[in-house]
Amino acid sequence: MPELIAKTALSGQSTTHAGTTLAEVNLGQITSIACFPGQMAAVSAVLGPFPAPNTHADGLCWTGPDQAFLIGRAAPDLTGLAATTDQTGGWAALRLTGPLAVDVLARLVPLDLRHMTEGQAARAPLGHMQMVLMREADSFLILVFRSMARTAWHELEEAMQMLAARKAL
Amino acid sequence: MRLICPLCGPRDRREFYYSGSEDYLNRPTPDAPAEAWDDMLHLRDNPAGVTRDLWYHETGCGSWLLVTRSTTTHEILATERVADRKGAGA
Amino acid sequence: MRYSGLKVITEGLFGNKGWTRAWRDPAPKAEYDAIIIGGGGHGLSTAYYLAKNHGMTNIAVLEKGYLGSGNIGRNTTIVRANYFIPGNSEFYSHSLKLWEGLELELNYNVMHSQRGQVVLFHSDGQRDLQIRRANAIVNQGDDAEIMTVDQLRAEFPYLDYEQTRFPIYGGMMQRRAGTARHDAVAWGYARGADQRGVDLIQNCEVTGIDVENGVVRGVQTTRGPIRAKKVAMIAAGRSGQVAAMAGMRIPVESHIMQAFVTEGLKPVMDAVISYGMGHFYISQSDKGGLVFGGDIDMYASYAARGNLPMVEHVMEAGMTLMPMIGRAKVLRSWGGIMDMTPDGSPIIDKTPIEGLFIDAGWNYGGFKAVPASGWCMAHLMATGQSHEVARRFRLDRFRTGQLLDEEGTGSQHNLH
Amino acid sequence: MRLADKGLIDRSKLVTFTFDGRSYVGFAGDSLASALLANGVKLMGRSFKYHRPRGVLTAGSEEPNALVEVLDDGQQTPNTRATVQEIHDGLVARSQNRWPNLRWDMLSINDLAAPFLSAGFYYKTFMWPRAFWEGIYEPLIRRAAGLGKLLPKHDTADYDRAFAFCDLLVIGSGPTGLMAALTAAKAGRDVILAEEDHMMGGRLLSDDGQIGGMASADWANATIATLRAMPNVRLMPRTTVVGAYDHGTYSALERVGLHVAHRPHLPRECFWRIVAGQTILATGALERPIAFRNNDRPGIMLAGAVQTYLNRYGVAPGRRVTLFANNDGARIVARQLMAAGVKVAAILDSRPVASVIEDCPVYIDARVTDTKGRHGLTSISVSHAAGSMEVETDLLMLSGGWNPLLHLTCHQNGRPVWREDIAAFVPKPGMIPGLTAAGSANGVFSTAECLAQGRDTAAAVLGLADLPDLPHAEAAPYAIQPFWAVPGEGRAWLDFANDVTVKDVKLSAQEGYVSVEHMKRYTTQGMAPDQGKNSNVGALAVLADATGRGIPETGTTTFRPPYVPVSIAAMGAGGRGVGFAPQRFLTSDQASRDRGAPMIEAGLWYRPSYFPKPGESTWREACDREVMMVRQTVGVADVSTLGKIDIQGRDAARFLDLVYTGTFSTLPVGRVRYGLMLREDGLVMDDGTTARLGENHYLMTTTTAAAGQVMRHLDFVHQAYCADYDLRFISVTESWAQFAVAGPKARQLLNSLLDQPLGDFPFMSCGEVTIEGVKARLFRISFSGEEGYEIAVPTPYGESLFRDLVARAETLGGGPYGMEALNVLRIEKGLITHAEIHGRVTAFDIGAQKMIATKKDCIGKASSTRPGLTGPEREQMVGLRALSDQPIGAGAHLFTPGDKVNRENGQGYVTSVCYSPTLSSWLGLAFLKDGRARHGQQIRLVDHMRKTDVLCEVCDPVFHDPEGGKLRA
Repeated sequence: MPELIAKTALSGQSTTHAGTTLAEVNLGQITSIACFPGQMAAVSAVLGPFPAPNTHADGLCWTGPDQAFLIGRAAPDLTGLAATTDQTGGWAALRLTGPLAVDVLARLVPLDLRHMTEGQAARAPLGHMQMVLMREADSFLILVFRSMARTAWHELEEAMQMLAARKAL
Repeated sequence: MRLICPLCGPRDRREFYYSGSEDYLNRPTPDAPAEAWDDMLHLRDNPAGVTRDLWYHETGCGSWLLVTRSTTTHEILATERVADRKGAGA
Repeated sequence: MRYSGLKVITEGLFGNKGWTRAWRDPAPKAEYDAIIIGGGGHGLSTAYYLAKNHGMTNIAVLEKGYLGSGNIGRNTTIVRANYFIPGNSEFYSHSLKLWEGLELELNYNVMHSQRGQVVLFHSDGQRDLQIRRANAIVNQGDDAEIMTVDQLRAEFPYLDYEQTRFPIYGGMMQRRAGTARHDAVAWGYARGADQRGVDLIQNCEVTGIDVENGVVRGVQTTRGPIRAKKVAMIAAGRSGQVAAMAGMRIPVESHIMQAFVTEGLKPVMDAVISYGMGHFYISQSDKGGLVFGGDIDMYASYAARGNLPMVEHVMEAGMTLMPMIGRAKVLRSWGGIMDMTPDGSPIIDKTPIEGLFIDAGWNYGGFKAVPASGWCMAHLMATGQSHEVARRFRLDRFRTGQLLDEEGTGSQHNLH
Repeated sequence: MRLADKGLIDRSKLVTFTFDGRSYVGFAGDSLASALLANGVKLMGRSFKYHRPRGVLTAGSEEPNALVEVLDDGQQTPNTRATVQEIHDGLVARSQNRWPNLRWDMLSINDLAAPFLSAGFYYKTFMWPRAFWEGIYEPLIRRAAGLGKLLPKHDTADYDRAFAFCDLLVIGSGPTGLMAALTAAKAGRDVILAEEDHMMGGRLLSDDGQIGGMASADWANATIATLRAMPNVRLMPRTTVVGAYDHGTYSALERVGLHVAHRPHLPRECFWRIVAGQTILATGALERPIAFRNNDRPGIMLAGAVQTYLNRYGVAPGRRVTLFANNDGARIVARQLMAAGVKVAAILDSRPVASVIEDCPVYIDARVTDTKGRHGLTSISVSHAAGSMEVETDLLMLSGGWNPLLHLTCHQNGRPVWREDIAAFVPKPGMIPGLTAAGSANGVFSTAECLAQGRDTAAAVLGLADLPDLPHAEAAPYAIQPFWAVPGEGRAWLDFANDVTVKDVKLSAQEGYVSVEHMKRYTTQGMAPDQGKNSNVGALAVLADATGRGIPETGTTTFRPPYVPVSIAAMGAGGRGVGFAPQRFLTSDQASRDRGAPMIEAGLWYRPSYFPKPGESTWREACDREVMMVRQTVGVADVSTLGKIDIQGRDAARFLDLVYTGTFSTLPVGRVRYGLMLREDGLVMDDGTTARLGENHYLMTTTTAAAGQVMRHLDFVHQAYCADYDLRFISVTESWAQFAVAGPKARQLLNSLLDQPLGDFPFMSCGEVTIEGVKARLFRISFSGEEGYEIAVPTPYGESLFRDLVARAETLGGGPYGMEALNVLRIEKGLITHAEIHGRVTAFDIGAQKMIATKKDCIGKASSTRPGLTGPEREQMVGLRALSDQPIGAGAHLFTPGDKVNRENGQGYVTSVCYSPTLSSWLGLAFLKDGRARHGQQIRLVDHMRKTDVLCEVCDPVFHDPEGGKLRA
């Protein structure tokens, strides 16, 4: 019989430079919830409050017009209310924590992240890639397309190394 | 250059794909004469001044935007989501 | 006055006091046989060939600024004939032949330098397309060759053959392609036209086109009305506005294209090199600056200046293709206003208004076309018939579907 | 000569460096120029055209003469300003644009030939004979031209790029900038203060004045310390703001690691994109020289630069100094030199009326008429109100007044205005929205006025009421009388770097190049590395004079980005090597590499080309084997790169009917249909299959190449034309790993794998299956012409499933196949890719005109009926079968046998070819004029590049199993 083994994109690797850590994390199930026209209230009734644009809370992250990712739990039946699509394997999740985190992202993300607070989220590019960005209490959570995980990792780590070298000046 | 996405806020031009004049929004009926399609697809006012054109927030939220702006100063005068236009579904 | 090496020496010996004006500064007359709106490369070459080939000398070129103030002085100076769509092929072939005799024709050194241009390809599919292009060029009677990676390594050892994101599979070389000194082309044609009696009128902006019963009568300008039976709109970058004066809506959108030049460097790059996986093409000028460019900025604009995302894209492409240029410093960037047509090919045609002609829509390829554009436009204006190498550059081809889409990106403005 | 007790250098830190192979010692804080001057080195460069010996003219990034090459870590940086480069231990610099050495440069012979090398001489000669241009003239010119040398070697150093945001960007940290930053910072605003120099303070560091009762430099340091301590302030030294772009976006170059020896990971430079709510331009002003005969010798410097060397670096660049000026300010420098014990031989003031207060010879109405000293100034000739004289001097200081440093304000094509009272251009408000010039950049020159304008401008643009007090400072008026050029014989330099003289500008006017742009382009004035910073105003004053116009009517040329030259590597940071574009890897990537498959780029993806077996020496052997394997047993290929779009909603079917030529509303659940998508211009955009997973649920596939374009298109059609539809779609390309399983034994393989064996599952079916309980999707579709399936599992299981599928296939005599075999299989079957649908092709051309449903509208339908897009003149897709064993190639052109080979006779071209092991023949897909009517005819295929000329038979594009029996088996 076949033996199907699930693997994340980067095997959960992590790296630390100048006290700042980048690590691949496994967020469990990710489901895209896209409310059909006029159904957002009904969806919220089942799922909990649908996140406002550019925010995330309670495992629900806004990802576009009328659309959010449900992260870390199974999607309830929303037939007729929303299009639900399994996105679990489509993304690699990277967590960036530490004093250089904001400066690292300032290399790759054209947003002012210094004032991004816990609960805020953004759809924005990471270098040349698409990204879902979430601000957590002490870290940034970065979702990129799984196939591009190695590039994202490489570019983030390069930024960390350059900033560490600069700090050592 | 920065555009203002009604959903995401002010964003760098690099996040957007440009598509051109708002003429594309005025799709003729299937039986319209060739001139109507020529007008929509090819002929342009191409103003040196205020124009309205279409941008796609490609590395952002995926909204198509209708932007009112100046082609001479690049000033942005207004931005709305194409889907939010009156009659967008018609 | 005739220019020559001997003249340079004799003038040098006597303090360079004897050089005379390159062209006159005439006041506009009340009427001409023909008026050309636009004193750029195409307008000046049209005037030159009207006078030279067709004996029409009672003509005026009206320029709102100074001669050559448009894209003729804001480009990356590349001259080539490597088009493959019938309709384009023969036109650029004709243009290159005119380039090859241009110094002697104009008695002005435009520094046309046939240093070769190589277009790199980076996949089997791109190779097949370049071979198709090269075969078309040879069928047209021009030169093209496919270079292997080994041949490229020998001639361009500084390209990154190992680390680059999209490996180099080979290149399509046209040895007769090259560069020229852009301003000199405008000045050479201006001087030649002036010597044949053409009035070159600077600081004279056309503010209206007079049309009566579907026939053109002349123009209104900031220096008064001027009558003419024939009027040519040759104002790329402003074609839409000029055509609007005649009540026309034309298939042109104006876009910005940026280009860049570095500080002077000792010779390091001989041919023109074009990258196949991003927008980047580069050559070294005789002064030593690396001259390079990319794609249009991708938004309608008349602002003649660009923005950073395209700047960065061009620099990234340069770095992945030839990281040797990393330490060259960009001295200046500029933005030209491109007349973009839906299919990327130009327009040389009559208009529905009798006596009114249009030469427009040069996209990003106008510089190399300057000689043939003038040649064919002059032919059209003088004879009323399209020149055989420009007969497909029709104004109405989008409505009829007779497209000339060299890039295959589509015959809609938004697909370029 | 280094003076004791002066300067802001760290005398406790000796720094050793070399210039042109000689070792020198300077102090930490020195620039290369200051350290060389301190060591008595005056000759630092050669000019561009005449190769004149040159010394340093300025003390900043505008330096036109002292350009050197800096060597580091096996690389070299040409055209480095000695005035900007900080010295560090181990710094190696050398002069450039000279041969064999700086003192004896062969090309200085050009200087003797100068009468023949006047402006534009090259436009008038070198034309005969024609062939000599590329062969002889041009190579000579090129070798003589150019400045520094680029090594033909990859620059592998680190460069950085970053974004920054602020409420207020202050550019320049002199009195104006410091006061502006302080005002905004104290009001709690988010401030970035950018300074080009490595020390902040601007001219306050060179000044000898007092602010608030302390030395200017001390006040600057105290203010900077205050700012540094504030969390809402970012100080950015070594950062030059170089470009002003739209909507408050500025580009800036930070020199991060150029002042230390090479270190791993330390970027050399960082290219910043700063987005500022408001910006204050506090860049100060640049002093301008005066033109007179031989005014370009080493030892002739701007007065303000000498002040900087004196006060900032503690260097006296001469022992016997003269000053030639047209304003009061410059005379302070002479007084400071005297105070420092340096002999001032003469002050030469061009003004007929000027004060005489210095304790040295002062001449009014004076002119310098000539100079002597080849490698260093020795004496000058002077005429003045009372006569003429020779003055021995080794340092002549020039001051022709000051130009506000307004370059950034012109980056959006705005034109500055001329102010007669200060004989200079000043910015006009609003030239760049959100940018306001203040202080000397705005034409005010006293320290007190600068401090006030810095504060008040910050208050005005930010709307602040609570303002800090202004410290007391010098408020001397600026008295100047324009003086541009001393008339007379000989060459008087305007543009030092490009060797443009007064005569050149006059010649330009004489020849009718009277527009300032014509003059610039004809003479090359302003096109050198300093972009005319030292020469523009002087040159246009000379042009104005020559053409009888005023300076305002003559106008200026346009300043364009960047303000100072910026390395390509910095602007393109991250782009080198694979950084140019993201790399996309399949889940099967490692498994394919483990099997030795060469991976090739397919868009951003990497896909296996073929899977070599022992004994196979060419790709063709592997490819032929893989093709036959699929035809005879079973093959496995990763097809996850195809775009996959999940479409749901009650209006999903309507939507698909709009975007596809065919009808999808009639597709039964559990079935798949081929779809053709047009652009609105009627040409083919893409093709693919779409499966109906449920009543209101479809899964669309796109080609790998067009996945992004199709998503954008669908979003547009939805949002623009049917935003009210009950419809949602999202890309699931990355969510599923999908594998083709094709061949007569495909079903056998699948049945060994699936939890439930396949029942009735005809061609073009789809359904859900499970593997070990993992939900999977199965599609019976084929890109090979064999019985084919594609099985999709959630991406995390992709690698594991691929390895398993391949192992099972091998037990059945099959195995994996790569892109090469995939391509052969589809050509044999006459299936198209973007080689065929290359953007110029219609449904008619590919024989799919019947796929445009007649009973409904679709995108592109109306345009596809344009007369030029149909008819026998169109090139239509056909198959080609070679009539010999000779290989054929894509890109060949087609001719009717017997016709002459030329463009006019062209009948079409070949888009795809393969050697078909199935049919033991070379096959091609081609576009041929009226091709469908020519099946059975012979056509001549000519490929000049591959040197092939063969006959082929025109046939239907479907070579293999034309009835499709195998598909439905």
